[in-house]
Amino acid sequence: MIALLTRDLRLAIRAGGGFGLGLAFFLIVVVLVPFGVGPETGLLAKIAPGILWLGALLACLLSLDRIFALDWEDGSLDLLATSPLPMEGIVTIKALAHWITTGLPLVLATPLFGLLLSLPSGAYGPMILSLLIGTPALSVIGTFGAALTVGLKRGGLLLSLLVLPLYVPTLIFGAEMARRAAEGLDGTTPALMLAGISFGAMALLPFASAAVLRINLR
Amino acid sequence: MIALLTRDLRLAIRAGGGFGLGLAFFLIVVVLVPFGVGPETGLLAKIAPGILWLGALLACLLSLDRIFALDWEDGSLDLLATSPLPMEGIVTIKALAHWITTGLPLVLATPLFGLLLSLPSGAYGPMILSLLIGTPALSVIGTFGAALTVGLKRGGLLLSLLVLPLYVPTLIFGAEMARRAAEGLDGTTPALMLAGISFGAMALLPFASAAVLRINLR
Amino acid sequence: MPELGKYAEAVLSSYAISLGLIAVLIVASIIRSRRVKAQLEEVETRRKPNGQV
Amino acid sequence: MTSALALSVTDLAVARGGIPVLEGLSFDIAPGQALILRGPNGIGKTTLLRTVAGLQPALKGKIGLDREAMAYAAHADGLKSTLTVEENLTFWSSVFGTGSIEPALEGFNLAHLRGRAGGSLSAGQKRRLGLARLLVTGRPVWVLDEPTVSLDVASVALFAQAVRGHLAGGGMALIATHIDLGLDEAEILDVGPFKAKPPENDHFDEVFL
Amino acid sequence: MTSALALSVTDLAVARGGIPVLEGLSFDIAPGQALILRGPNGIGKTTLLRTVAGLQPALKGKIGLDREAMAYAAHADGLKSTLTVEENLTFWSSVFGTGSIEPALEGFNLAHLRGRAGGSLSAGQKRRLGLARLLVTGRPVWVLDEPTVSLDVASVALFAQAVRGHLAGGGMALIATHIDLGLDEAEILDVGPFKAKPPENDHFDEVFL
Amino acid sequence: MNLNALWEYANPLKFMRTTERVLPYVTALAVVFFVGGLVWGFFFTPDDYRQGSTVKIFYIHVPAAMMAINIWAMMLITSLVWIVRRHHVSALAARAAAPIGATMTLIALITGAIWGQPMWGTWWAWDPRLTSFLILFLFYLGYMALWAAIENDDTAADLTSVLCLVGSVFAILSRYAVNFWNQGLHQGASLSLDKEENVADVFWYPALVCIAGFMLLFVALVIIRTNTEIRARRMRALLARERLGA
Ligand code: HEM
Ligand SMILES: Nc1ncnc2c1ncn2[C@@H]1O[C@H](COP(=O)(O)OP(=O)(O)OP(=O)(O)O)[C@@H](O)[C@H]1O
Ligand SMILES: Nc1ncnc2c1ncn2[C@@H]1O[C@H](COP(=O)(O)OP(=O)(O)OP(=O)(O)O)[C@@H](O)[C@H]1O
Ligand SMILES: [Mg+2]
Ligand SMILES: [Mg+2]
Repeated sequence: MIALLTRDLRLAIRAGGGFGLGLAFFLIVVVLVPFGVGPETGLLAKIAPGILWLGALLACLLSLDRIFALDWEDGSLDLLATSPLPMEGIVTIKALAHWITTGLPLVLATPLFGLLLSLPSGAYGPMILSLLIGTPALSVIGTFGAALTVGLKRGGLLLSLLVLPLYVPTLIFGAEMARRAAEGLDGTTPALMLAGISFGAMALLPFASAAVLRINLR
Repeated sequence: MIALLTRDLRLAIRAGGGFGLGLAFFLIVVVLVPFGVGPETGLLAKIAPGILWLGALLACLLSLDRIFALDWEDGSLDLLATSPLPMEGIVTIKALAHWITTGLPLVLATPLFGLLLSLPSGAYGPMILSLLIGTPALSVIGTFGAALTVGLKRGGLLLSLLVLPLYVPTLIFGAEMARRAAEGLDGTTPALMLAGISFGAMALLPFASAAVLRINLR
Repeated sequence: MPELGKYAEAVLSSYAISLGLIAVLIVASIIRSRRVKAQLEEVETRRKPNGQV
Repeated sequence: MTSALALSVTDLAVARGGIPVLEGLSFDIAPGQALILRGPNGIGKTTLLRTVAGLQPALKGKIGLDREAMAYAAHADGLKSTLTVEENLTFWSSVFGTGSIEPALEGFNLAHLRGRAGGSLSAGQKRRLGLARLLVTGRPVWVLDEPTVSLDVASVALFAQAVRGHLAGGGMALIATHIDLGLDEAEILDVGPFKAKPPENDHFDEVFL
Repeated sequence: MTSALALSVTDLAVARGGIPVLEGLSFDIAPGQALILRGPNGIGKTTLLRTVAGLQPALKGKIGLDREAMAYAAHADGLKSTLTVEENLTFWSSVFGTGSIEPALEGFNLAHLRGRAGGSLSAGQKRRLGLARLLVTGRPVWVLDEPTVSLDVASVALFAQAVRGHLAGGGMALIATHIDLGLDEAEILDVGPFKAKPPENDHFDEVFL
Repeated sequence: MNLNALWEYANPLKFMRTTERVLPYVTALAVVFFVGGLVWGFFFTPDDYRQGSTVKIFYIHVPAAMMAINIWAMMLITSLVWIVRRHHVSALAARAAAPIGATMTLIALITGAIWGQPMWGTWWAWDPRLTSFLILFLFYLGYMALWAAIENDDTAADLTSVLCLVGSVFAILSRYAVNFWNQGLHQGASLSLDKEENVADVFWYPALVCIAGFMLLFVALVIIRTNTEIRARRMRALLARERLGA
């Protein structure tokens, strides 16, 4: 299992900066928003928590199809499936590797990007916390979607279509938690809900992903 | 050339609804924005032109790596390169196929999505016009980026990183044209600039893409 | 025809669109049903000249 | 690495894309024995091997050993082009929990390539690496689909030697091929006669097979 | 389809990944003639063929005909798995502006598979489709990299027959292979002796080669 | 009837024979209720004092909205049956129902939007109920796209069933999330037991007939479509065999 994790991380780094690219995409979304909506600070501050969450979500989404597709194409997935590793373990490790290469860097970079969007100063803590709780859910749900579409050649957009409705609750509670903080309100309820979703997804979805992957490898 | 176009369109359709999926992604971005920034109509109306443009841009972006990657992987691109078709023709056709499967449906769907974001009623015409002029530029520029990254395994995010800065001028003038219209101002200047960028890109970039592709195939 | 007042447009268009969509669904279902039935029949008889389901 | 059990397959039927392709297959492979499958293109050798390796369910029949005993190798070698030869092998050896990769590197003459990235190997070198993976699985049954594709004569000999070594250790091998492997002691099974016949009276219920 | 010109290659040096692999190669192929390349794995056959086909530049030397004359076929067949056999071939025939695809379908025994999706073919069937593509290119020089991989004996014979037909029409063929193609009349060139020697005094300028 | 006897109908042939026997009656009933309800609602009900003639949209909007949810529930059940008992008819019925469900969701959305224009002064508002319907529509789209994208029928059935299952959980979660996120303009449930909340009887009786009409229409359509799917499935299998056998 550890071997799989280190291999995946090593591959992500070798494939031209696995860590950097998710971040870069996040950065670019954040940068493009002012070009799109205009540069007024007040307006930007208002939409900042939402845009940061959206950017994180899209950056995650874009890297989802790497989770299994490469291993599928070169036959590694067949070989892994016949290996002694349990399928549940494989999908969990894959989700973890995705989170480490995508979710974690986003969380760490949020303070910087908040600056670009004039995020109110009190909101940094809750913003980061919400991403820290929420991004693991994004990775786990995304792994499920990737497992569903693994056999389909370039199922990238189908993957987005399947995964995005599944992302809705996470996005709502995450952005709500950050927004409430930005407006100085109490954000305990959305925080609890977000944590609930995140832990629920982490506990249950790997079984679904493993089942789906087994079917796809048949 | 026609054969290549029909083949690409056919592949897009067979690959599980090539037309529908770009649209679906656009729809989903548009749907997620309110979840992120909150449901107030006034706020949404203000950022609507920008978000629509951003959504179109991201939907284009996501489908860019399909332009050459599949043909590269299965060796078709090598074979096409040795075929009697000129490389400039190949990249132009590829860009055209991308626009037909992605840009055009987005343009057609904009009225609907404008509704979801409470786009002011006077802005529909200019919004659609701006996308109609601008999306071909997105496809042509994207084809250039795809040609640049074709050799790299899963260069998806690298592609985004390279292409997004190139998209900035198109985005700025396109969104500006739509935003001015939404605020009842005159939008001729950005419209002219947008048209200039678009035609310039269509006229010149295919040569760059063809050159880059030739180098990548070496 | 009942008097619909100032909302005539809204009411009539929602009826028209809804019934239209339902009609499209029904027609599409029936056409596909017929076509598939015919195709299956053809394949079935081709495989078994003596014919039985 | 040795296994006292033999691989016995009885009355197996396999399907691809929902359609039966081979049926009524029975064979036994005792420890130390190899069986070579032959048959024309498209008869269903790949399908059979995937079924035996546990990658797809059998339509009917029984496979004596379960998938935990099988090491499968096909055209797709599961090779990462950005990892070096050594890293590729080390990964598989730690997944399978076996020891050193040196014997595998030696056995397939890869030692001088150990630091090279997988993607920069020639077709035959890639193949050798794919086969070297078998040595680090430590599994008793090798299930191989056209293993010597792209190999030159010297490498085919290395392969034959590796198989012999595996058999000598009590292993088994099931190999589909169109060309000569230089394994004269192996038994040969032509799967041609086992081609699935179209069912005579296909009752409507069976349709979904 | 015929070309009066012969393919003559003089003093060719080819490189892969920036490193010279073969050098000093010269050979001529007259119309109606085939040349078979042999050599151990990793010697540089694939690199040579890609250079001759015009997919990568030569390091040194001259290739008599330009890439417009070449039809290249390698492991990657350029096959679309969602298109049918017929659609795949028709596409290439219209790209190359040649006529009917029927002879190609017949020549490689694909007629009964014409409506099947490319992705559902067996390894050998895919290969046959990849080779059938050569017949619709109408190009005089076939440049083939291990063309009979995965083919059964009958299909290898079909292939030999197709090559003979091509040669009889004045075509040429340059084929790299490790196994016997049944083309006894073809000349054979072992590229082993042409392995590039490490440059003796590596002057600073030459390092960038 | 013995419960086990019910599984008999999972046999495709038996299912087709039985359903095709009852289909004419169902269709006739569906036409009667559907047309009857709509005609009653459209021609023979008064205008609401507040909403004017727009109440007439109610007779389409509410049944469509209810069917949109019920059809998803039915797909969930048939998917579960497929996962547990692997009866092909069950999976195919779910596949057949999805486009109907999507159409119903679309109708609810469109009529709602048209209704919203005079009522709330806007075509679209991010009201929780509207929003959760939009998400439901996305689920339908994803579900159908997944079916369409996979070649092997059994694999497709397996995968879409799991998607339906996981999707249902997330749809419910979204529902709560959306409610939390925005309080909304839309009115509450009409079938609540609290009499005060309910719509006046004059409007309610024809609406009940309409709901019955929509349900019967769905049953008729699902029968037709399921049988089509069964035949198409058999045809694909036969053709594939033919290619192989010949
Ligand atoms: C896209 C927009 C809309 C959607 C998706 C939608 C959805 C629904 C749903 C699901 C129901 C059934 C509730 C139930 O019986 O439990 C319903 C009922 C109803 N809707 Fe809408 N609605 C939309 C817009 C509107 C608008 C704009 C109005 C106008 C004011 C409206 C008025 C009603 C009424 C009067 C009912 C029935 C009474 C009730 O259930 O309380 N809806 N709608
Ligand atoms: N999805 C599908 N639908 C119908 N037939 C299929 C499908 N997939 C594969 N087949 C057919 O199943 C048969 C068995 O294929 P398989 O790959 O097992 O053959 P093989 O014996 O390995 O051939 P080769 O020697 O060419 O590798 C082939 O005739 C193939 O065309
Ligand atoms: N990027 C690279 N860097 C260094 N060496 C490379 C690189 N790419 C390929 N090589 C080496 O170049 C040599 C020539 O490879 P090529 O594929 O041409 O061999 P080949 O004769 O076709 O072998 P085979 O019979 O195995 O197909 C090989 O030794 C290979 O390892
Ligand atoms: Mg095979
Ligand atoms: Mg080679």
